[in-house]
Amino acid sequence: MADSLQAARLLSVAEAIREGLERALDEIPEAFVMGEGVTDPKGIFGTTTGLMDRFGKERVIETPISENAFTGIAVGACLLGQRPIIVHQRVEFMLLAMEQLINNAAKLRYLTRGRQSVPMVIRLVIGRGWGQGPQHAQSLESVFAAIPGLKVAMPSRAVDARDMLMTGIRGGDPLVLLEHRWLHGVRGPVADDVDPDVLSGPVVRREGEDLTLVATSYMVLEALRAADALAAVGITAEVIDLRVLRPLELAPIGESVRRTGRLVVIDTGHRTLGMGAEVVATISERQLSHLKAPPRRLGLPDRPAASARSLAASFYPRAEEIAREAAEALGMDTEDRLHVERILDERREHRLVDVPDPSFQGPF
Amino acid sequence: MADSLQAARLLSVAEAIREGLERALDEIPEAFVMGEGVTDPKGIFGTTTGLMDRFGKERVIETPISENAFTGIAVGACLLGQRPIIVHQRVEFMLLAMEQLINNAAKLRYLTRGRQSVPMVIRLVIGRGWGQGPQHAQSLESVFAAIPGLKVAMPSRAVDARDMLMTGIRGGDPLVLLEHRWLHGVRGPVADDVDPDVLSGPVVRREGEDLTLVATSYMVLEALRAADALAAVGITAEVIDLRVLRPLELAPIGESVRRTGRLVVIDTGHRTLGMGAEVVATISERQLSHLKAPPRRLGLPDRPAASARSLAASFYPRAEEIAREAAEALGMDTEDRLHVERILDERREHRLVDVPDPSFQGPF
Amino acid sequence: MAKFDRDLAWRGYRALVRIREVELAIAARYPDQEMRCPVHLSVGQEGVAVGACLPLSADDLVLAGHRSHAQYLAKGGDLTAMLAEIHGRETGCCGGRGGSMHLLDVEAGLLASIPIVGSHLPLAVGVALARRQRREPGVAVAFLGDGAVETGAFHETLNFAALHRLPVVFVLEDNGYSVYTPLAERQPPRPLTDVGLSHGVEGQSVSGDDFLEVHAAMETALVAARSGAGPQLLVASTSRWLEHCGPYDDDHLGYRPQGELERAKQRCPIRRLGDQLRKSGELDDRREKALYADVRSEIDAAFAAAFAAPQPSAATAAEHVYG
Amino acid sequence: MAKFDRDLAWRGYRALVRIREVELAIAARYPDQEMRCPVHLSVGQEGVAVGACLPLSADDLVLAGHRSHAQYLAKGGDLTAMLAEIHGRETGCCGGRGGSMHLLDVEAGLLASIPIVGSHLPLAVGVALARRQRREPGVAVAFLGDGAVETGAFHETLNFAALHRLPVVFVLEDNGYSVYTPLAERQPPRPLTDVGLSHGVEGQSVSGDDFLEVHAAMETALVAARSGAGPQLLVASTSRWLEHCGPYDDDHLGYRPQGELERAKQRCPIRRLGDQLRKSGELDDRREKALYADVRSEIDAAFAAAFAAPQPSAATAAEHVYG
Ligand SMILES: Cc1ncc(C[n+]2csc(CCOP(=O)(O)OP(=O)(O)O)c2C)c(N)n1
Ligand SMILES: Cc1ncc(C[n+]2csc(CCOP(=O)(O)OP(=O)(O)O)c2C)c(N)n1
Ligand SMILES: [Mg+2]
Ligand SMILES: [Mg+2]
Repeated sequence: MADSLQAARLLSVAEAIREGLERALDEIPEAFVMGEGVTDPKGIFGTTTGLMDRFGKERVIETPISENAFTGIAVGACLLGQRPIIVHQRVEFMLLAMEQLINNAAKLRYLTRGRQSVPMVIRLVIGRGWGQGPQHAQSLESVFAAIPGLKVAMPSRAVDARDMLMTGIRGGDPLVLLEHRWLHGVRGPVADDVDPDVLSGPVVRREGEDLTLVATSYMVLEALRAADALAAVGITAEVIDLRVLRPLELAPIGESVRRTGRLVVIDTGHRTLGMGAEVVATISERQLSHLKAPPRRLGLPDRPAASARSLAASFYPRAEEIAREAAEALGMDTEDRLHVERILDERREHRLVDVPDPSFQGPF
Repeated sequence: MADSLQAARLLSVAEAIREGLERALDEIPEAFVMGEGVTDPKGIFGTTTGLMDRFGKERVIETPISENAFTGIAVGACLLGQRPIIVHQRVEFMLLAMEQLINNAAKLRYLTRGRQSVPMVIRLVIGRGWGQGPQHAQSLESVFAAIPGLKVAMPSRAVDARDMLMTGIRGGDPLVLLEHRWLHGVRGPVADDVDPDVLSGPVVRREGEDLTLVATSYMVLEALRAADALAAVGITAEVIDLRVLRPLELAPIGESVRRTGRLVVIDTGHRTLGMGAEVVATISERQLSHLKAPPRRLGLPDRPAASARSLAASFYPRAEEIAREAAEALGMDTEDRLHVERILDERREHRLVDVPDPSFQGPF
Repeated sequence: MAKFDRDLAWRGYRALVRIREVELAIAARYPDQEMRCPVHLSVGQEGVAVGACLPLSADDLVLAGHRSHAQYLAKGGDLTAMLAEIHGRETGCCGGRGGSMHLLDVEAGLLASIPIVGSHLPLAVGVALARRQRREPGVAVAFLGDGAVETGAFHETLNFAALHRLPVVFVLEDNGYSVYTPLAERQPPRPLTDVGLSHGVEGQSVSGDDFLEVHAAMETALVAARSGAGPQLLVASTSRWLEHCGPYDDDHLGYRPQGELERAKQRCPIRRLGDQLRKSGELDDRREKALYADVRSEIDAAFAAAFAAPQPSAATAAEHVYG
Repeated sequence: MAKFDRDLAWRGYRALVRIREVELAIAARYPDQEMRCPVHLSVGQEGVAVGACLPLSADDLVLAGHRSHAQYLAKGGDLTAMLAEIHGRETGCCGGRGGSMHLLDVEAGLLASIPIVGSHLPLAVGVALARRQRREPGVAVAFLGDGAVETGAFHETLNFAALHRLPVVFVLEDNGYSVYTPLAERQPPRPLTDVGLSHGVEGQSVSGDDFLEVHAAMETALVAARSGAGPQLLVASTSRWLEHCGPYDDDHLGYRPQGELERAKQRCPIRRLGDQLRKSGELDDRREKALYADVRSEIDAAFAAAFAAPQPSAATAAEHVYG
């Protein structure tokens, strides 16, 4: 796998998703794409660009502003063997379709003892920055992950995004794919072959011995930054990308903690009742005796996302806060802490808090 | 408090809720009740009986089957100072109104810096038993509790149900009140005075030194049964009724675990990402050194609720399973375990698994 | 007025009587507490389900709501599998997972019954969309009550179906009530066919007590839907005779105006069609007696088989959550 | 045709010009990246907001969607507070918590702007319900786009409002697009007023480019709503001149038929009313110049004040989650 990635093309997450959609439409006659904006000139952040021209209106379906109905229509199409990929441009729009998702999509397989299934992918985009405000910047992954019968995944890199999409649509279950808006522009190597195990569980993104950092989605990038800085003072942090939130496979995290004895989980969504709660609870149940320090969690605080950028800095955990939690878990001395802080400060290059990188100019 | 309860009337949870509604309508001119069935002859399991006759159609409003709209209409009425109490006869119907709840009700206070508020109560009934099946028996409390800006409470006894309702509607925040269908018929003492602290946090329902059992809603009753049986072998279990799921106040549980060193949390809803995850995670973070044994959780397994009663027994945790977890946490010997099991067996009196007690004859 | 088709009328009559007798048998035995799930009986409303389902071909697929016994049987469902489902048995059409509120049977062409009002309507349109995408014949038929008209799901779905001119027929069973609440307390006064107009869909209004009228209107709707004219709406007036959920008469509760139920029973779809059949010479006392005997012995046997079937084993409880 | 009311026309003209100039100023300055939130500009659509808001009294309350700058100003909102909000300042009408997509100001009578399409419609009906329950005067006015017609929320809400004959006016701004998608690709062909009929509500169709026509229709609707005739629907055709979200022209993307935008600009509500005013002698070059100078200096001052205002302090970030 590592080898094939070496030789691979560099794609942004958005490009990788677009490739996944195109390949799915190509390979699977039952697959179709549906959502508000899938035929737009801007193509859902570039992820659907050109698909309509190639596959036509019957397989790339623009929809009315009817999230509940078209989610249910996708479920209905599954009953005859179709494999829809739908997209809502913000997680919040999906809140209109929770009934279809939770009551129908998640339960029809069980109800029919597997005679029917709902092999659909539901792409949801997590907003952040550029003043999105309270109703356009929620993440809510643990809400989806709380529902048996759904699969829920959050890619942190291009290849996973494509492979989750393609594995999901080839599979037999409804997959909620949460795409972070700040990752769409992030590039990474993408091999030709699809990794069929991408939905099987977490992956170690960086090896380490002193501490285990578990993160999802965009927070994996912040965790890797923190791990980089920690390395400067001789701390090796293992960084695990949780990837699949349901079904949740925590054995690799357990193994890591058995070695490191220290755990910090960083959520993309809210800290309270976030994925970190389940991870920390499970690890505490299973590995209590291996914990050398209390486990720790980071995530969004218990309030809505405000629009003003001056309120964003204290809302989103960054590498700095991750390093600080790590320092607590490790009982690092003051000198080392300051050193790590300085490194992160320098590397941040005065980036603005409400945009992912200087090329991101909004408004979306 | 204990004294006033001694002298109090015995009411069922349904009767207590009805009393709370009547008093709220009486005392608060801005209060009104709205929902499908609030003027029905059966009065939402008896909780709204007679209210329309007394307060008229403008304050007891029957609604079309439009959960999303009337939830939003209630939010809108709050903007002018009204205090609606709405009800959905199953948690599942609320899934149609998640957008209004999560985007509007939970965020308008923050958005307006407190100039506007949404002082409404959303009553949701958790179905169980009598073959309700996959779409009429979900609990989902942790989904609601994951949302900042909401308050979420689950009463386990009549007086709390009434007082949560009345405190909620007098307050300044949207309160999701989850009523378990199997509790509606359960009687308990109800004092005249409303306890204004009922939404402040958990309450110890039985004191003990060997182990802390934390439960919500109907599971509090099962936990108390388990504690009873454990007492027969000399184990004293502290039983804490979590009561308020958001904002979550875990200090009393921390204090208890500091004494007992052992924790079992029993969820009414699913175990994975249930309230137990947050409780166990927080206690592990804060009290790691006090834990004498790994914390444990019980809750519904990761599958839908089937209709057939033969599938119900393995779905809902009972006092038996709670006692078994307690035994594990305590490292109890086989003889004691068998003794506890026997007691529980006897006390269960061959109750059927799909009804709360012999007077419950369904269909609802 | 079309010529009286004796054969069709007889088939309709047989189906009406059979469904009525099944529902009455469920009502009679429900107090035994062996059918341990909520049941929404169709007594009084059979004319709509039978009239709308008899013209269907095997390619046509039905989706229904909480009140779906009549649809299941009219569409050719397996009576024993239905009763077994209501009894929570492994041999039920959902293996006991769903109960009465989730009757569904792919073989019979009842693709879903969903007890969340309005929730099956998008599914039905998804089925119609899939039929078109797969170049398969067949119309999706969605049954709904007058209450479902109040759901946003219905309107969003109708708009989508009309926009894409999908082959779907909405059969609206207007029994005038949602649980205990009459239509006038839930919707402003206007003909229910206006709801179709809102989405550019012309509708037909029929008496659901008149099997032949429903049948004829359904044939018209099916021809239109098959020919690409887009979604069709059939509004059928009908009456529910028993309580909303459960086996009993509940007229004593007083939520209906006095005499309404009695008048409704005068319009009984079975009696109406029976009278026509008698007039035409197709039905006489002997044949009627034979029919009832036949139906009842089938029902008794089905109940016996359902009751005797095994309950689902707890060992299988965790199966089929994921594929 | 009613007599030309010069005073009304002048007030309308002033409001139209002011809103247009504010929006153009936002568009011009947006690339400076000091307004760091999504903005949905109203350029081209001002006729509807101004025509519908000028007849309102202080008791009447407005609720809007994502495109609400024009409504906020037409309803008497505070320009500086609006620009401060878009700049993410503590002095913004939401203290910077909401940004452009959540303009709201209780004093101004804009009770909410909600960027989830259709989500504010139930709120508006809740406001109308509360007015009735509290025996207070005042109508709730809900602005919505042609896209919101596709939401279930709209239909559920209209049904409820019609059932209870609540004092609410729905002002439907039909600009023919939802983002890049034209109406014909989202809804079947039929007049949008038919949507009202579905819920027993008669509607009026007006040209949103004609301030006086909108104003007159709104007065009619308000009289009806106030007199207990129930919800009113106003369908106003209009055109969005700039991109859906953001400051730029996007005609080069080719999602509109060629010439459509140019033709729309010919129907400019400002030019139209200006011509009428000139013909009546109420407007000449001098007065027009003075008006623009006046408006522009107000706008410059407001931008300066908004820019100079403090950003919300991080110390207050956690306030007001609960009461
Ligand atoms: C979304 C939703 N809200 C409420 C209910 C409770 N409920 C079950 S059946 C029913 C009445 C439905 O009325 P109608 O559609 O006319 O069908 P009918 O029962 O008359 O056949 C209601 C309100 C539900 N199942 N789903
Ligand atoms: C429920 C929901 N779905 C999708 C969106 C994304 N969105 C924002 S504005 C818009 C178009 C709305 O069109 P219309 O109602 O006609 O208003 P207009 O923008 O034309 O003024 C869409 C789809 C949203 N905000 N909310
Ligand atoms: Mg009905
Ligand atoms: Mg529009």
